[in-house]
Amino acid sequence: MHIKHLIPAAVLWVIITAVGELLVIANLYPTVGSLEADDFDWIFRFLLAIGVPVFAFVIAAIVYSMYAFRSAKGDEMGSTIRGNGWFPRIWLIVTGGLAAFVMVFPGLTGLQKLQSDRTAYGWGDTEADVVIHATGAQFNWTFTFADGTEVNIIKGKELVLPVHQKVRFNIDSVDVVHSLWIPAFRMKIDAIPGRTTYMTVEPTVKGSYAEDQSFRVQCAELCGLDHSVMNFPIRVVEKPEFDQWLASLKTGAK
Amino acid sequence: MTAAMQKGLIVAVILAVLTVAEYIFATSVTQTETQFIGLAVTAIGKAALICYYFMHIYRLWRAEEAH
Amino acid sequence: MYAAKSVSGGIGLGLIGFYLGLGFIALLRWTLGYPEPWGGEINIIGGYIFGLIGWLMGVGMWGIWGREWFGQRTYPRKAPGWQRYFTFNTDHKVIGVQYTVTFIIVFLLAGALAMMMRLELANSGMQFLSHAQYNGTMSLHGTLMIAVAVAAVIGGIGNYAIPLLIGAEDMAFPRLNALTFWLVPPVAVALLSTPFLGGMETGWTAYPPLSVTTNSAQIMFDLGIITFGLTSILGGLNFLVTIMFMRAPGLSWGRLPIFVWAIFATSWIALLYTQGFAVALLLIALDRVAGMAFFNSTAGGDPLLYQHVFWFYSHPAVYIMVLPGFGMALEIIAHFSRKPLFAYRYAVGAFLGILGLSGVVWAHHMFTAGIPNYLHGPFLVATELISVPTGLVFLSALGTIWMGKLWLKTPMLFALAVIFNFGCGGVTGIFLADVPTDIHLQDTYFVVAHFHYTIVGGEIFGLFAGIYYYFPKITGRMYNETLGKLQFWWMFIAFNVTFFTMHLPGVQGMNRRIADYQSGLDTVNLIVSLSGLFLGASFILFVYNMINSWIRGPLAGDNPWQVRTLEWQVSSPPPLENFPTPPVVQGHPYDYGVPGSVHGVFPGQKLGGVPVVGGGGGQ
Amino acid sequence: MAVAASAAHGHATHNPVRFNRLGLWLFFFSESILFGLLLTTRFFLEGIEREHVDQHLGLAITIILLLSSLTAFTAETAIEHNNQRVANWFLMATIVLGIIFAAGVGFEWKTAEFSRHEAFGSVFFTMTGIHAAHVVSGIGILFLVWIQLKRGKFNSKNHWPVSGSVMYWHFVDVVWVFFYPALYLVK
Repeated sequence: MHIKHLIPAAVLWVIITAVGELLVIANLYPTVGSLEADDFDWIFRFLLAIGVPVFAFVIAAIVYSMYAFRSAKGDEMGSTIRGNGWFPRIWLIVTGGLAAFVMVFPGLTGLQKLQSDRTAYGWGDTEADVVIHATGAQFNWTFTFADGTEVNIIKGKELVLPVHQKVRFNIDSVDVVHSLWIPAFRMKIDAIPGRTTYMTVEPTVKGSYAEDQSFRVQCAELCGLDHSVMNFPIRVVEKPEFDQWLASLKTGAK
Repeated sequence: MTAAMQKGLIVAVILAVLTVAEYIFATSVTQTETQFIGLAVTAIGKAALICYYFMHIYRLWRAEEAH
Repeated sequence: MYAAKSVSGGIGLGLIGFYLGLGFIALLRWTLGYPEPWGGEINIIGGYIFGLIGWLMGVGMWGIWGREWFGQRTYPRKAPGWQRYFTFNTDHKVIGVQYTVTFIIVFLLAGALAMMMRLELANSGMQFLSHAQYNGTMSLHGTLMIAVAVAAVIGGIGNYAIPLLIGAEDMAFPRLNALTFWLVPPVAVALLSTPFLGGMETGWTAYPPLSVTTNSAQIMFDLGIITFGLTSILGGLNFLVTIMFMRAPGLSWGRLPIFVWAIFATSWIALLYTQGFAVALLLIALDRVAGMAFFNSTAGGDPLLYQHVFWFYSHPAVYIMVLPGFGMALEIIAHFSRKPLFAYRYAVGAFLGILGLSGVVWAHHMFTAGIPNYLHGPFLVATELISVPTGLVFLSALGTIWMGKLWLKTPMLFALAVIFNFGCGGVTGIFLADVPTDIHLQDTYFVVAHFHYTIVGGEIFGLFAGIYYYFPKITGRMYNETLGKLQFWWMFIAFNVTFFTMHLPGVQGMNRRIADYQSGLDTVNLIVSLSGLFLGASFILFVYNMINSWIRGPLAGDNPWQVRTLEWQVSSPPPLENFPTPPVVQGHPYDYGVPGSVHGVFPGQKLGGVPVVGGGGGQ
Repeated sequence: MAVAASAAHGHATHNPVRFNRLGLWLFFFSESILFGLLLTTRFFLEGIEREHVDQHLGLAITIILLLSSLTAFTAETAIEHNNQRVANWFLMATIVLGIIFAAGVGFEWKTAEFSRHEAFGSVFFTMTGIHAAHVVSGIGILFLVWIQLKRGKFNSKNHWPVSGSVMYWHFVDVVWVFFYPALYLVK
């Protein structure tokens, strides 16, 4: 009796899953600007590939039941299965297994990769080629390089980063909580008054805000009046060009 | 003075002794972890005494009241 | 005019109390030698507290309750007809209707704010709101909607249905119940006053230090929400005592309707965790008013303290919102499938499991907030664990409709939509629970889409299911089925187009709570805005259908859905103390199609010498 | 179905005192989260450190609050045994001891060596302040009950208001059992 319904419902499930999995293939993402962005896109697609059949199962069960088990009058009785037998246990094992799998595989393993220091506050390696101190304030960012060169909305007007170099941002804030987010790099961490957070990224492609809006530092934590325009353009260039830019900024200051 | 009142008095004396012991313990022990754990355990013990003897928590699962 | 007396008394005494409090604090400050005793938020706090007390006393609490504390006789006001909805009434059915109608109004108001936001966001650049106005609109929308989501189902449908479902004559503490409702209007006044004080800047999360340095709208938000927390706690307490002690004879825990279980679990969460929000906002108020240093990092405070305390409440609050929605959906699905609720014990276990886990997952809202790295792992694991009990709710719902006889009336459609929407919200939750993806998605429109799927999709759809389901019981009249179904499909399609599309700008780099965004996101935002406005329009149909049917709808009869539970065995609307003769429960509420099964009987009641047997459901 | 006058049917199993007692305990559970979070705040910000406080004053007010719990207990026991005279005196003693405790906290505030504009001061004043607010409300409730007790409203059969307010008083004492070591003794 179940079989008669199980097969068409399963077919429906497969069809909806197949359509849904198109989302996995589709390119929904902004420019892949860093190694971390590569990881993010991959994990996002992986979770999408797992999530789509789950949601498709719910859709298929509801849609099929609404079609096959509908009743126009209200006085017909359904079957009297109570579901206290083996099926809930199987369900528990399957959902539990799925949860445990997702927990371990992209979750904890991904976390392992992101955190090199268990007691610090931040993402990525603690060692880096370029170290930048980023300070959030209402409503602008200031970036200070290791040699003391400052970049902000008046001076420099854009943040230039070297490609294929590890860049570490040490982040804090002078007033309220901000969040330093670079969509092209898929990385973000809050800027909090009183403690220094950090994130290390490695840009992999050249690009600039003028051509691609995902190359920007964006404040992602509501920080007051002009929160939505608290962003800062980024340009990723080759290392020699970066050195040149940094030097020019220095001479410009003198 | 009834037996119930006597019981309350005894509990209060125990609590007072514990409080003074707590005070002496805290001012004499210098190792902070030991001190913290000792204080926490004493506090939980005192709270349990008050909940049971003064606040009659057992009456929650006793259907009818005993006067 | 009882209603006019109540309302004008409340407003009058409230205003008097407000100015009294204002002056009292000013006097106090003056005698203590402070400069400018008038200015300052401390005066507002004093005024609010005195005004609140004045309002409650004026609205009828003094005569019905207060006199008793001073050893005097009380004078209950027994208002007739429609007027009882405007007085301090202790009947749970009246309070349920008061809650439902109030929160539908708040919902529509907050929805109108959302329409304003979508108009502003239809295109990049600033349209017609300033940055400050946008922040105020967005914060107010969030706060009001959170209030609706926390209280509408449990306060409205829960108050109306729980005593009926368990065969009790009222709630355990009827006067406390009335108090919880009459605390709500001052909350609305406090929150709606914020635009006149400069508008909130902080969103409903109110993160310090911004919430400490921002304008005085914040203090009204604090006061309003602390009051609201009080109603939530007292309401939860009342439900717990009612469900534990007032079940009809024979209604064992194993026979409890699933909606009652959902409210039971929700009430525990509301009772225990709501204090977290109160503490968080209290600390903010103290930082603002008394210059304390909880969140001032230069004086030894820590802004992250707030986030921990706040999310310690606000994550469990998510379950205060969705569990009643789940309960309502499962209840309706079982009745309208004409089939026993599939895996009843597992569904109960799911609610209790969520209750148990709700308190240990809060820091997943703070994955990118700069918490120490060793906290991420445990909270990731705990968060993923929640998907297991949630999965059992799906098991129960899907198992129930399988091989049933689905009677696809409007409540059933809404109940199925709860399961559908939460399916999407649950799956997108995994992306946010896994730290590697959450780093990018945190604070983007992906999160906005996710929580609208879970809360609007899971709870507001459940609220509508409940309203349509109980409409004939509450009013005695039937709503217009065609309009109901039309509204369902309209709302369902518009909702899904709006919020499914909204995931996309999130992934592509649109952060939330912004008045303006990058021009590259124009197209997708226009789609979201248009369909959002379309969604907003669907509620006009709902309001029309409800008002029209309440006045002119055909009589519904006692049990139009042919349902077995106790509330449908009495007249529509039910009499004052619900059951003319007390019911006795003899079987499971969902045993549809089981030969010879009954749920409740009314032994004391004789019609022609034969005991009337309730719950023949469908015969 | 006719709307029968239903006051008569009543539910025999409903015992209002039992309802009230459970409700009050649930309220205590909720309140313990409030106080628990304040304690957490204290340890989150300050670890197990503290600044200098007046130890003798702390011990003195702790003993006074404990003593008031004993008098409250005695008053409740007395009214359970229908002894209104003893209940009256001991309830009054409780109120007086409560006022002394509140005054002690006020004195502590006045003489404190730290300011509220720094973290330990914030924690100290908030915790003692919230607790003192509960003490003051407890005094108010006990006072209302005491007035009615003097008028002879309560006896061994009907004494819930006494029991309930005394339970509340004990709860305030339980909170202090945790606050005292956290604020005064921990170092």
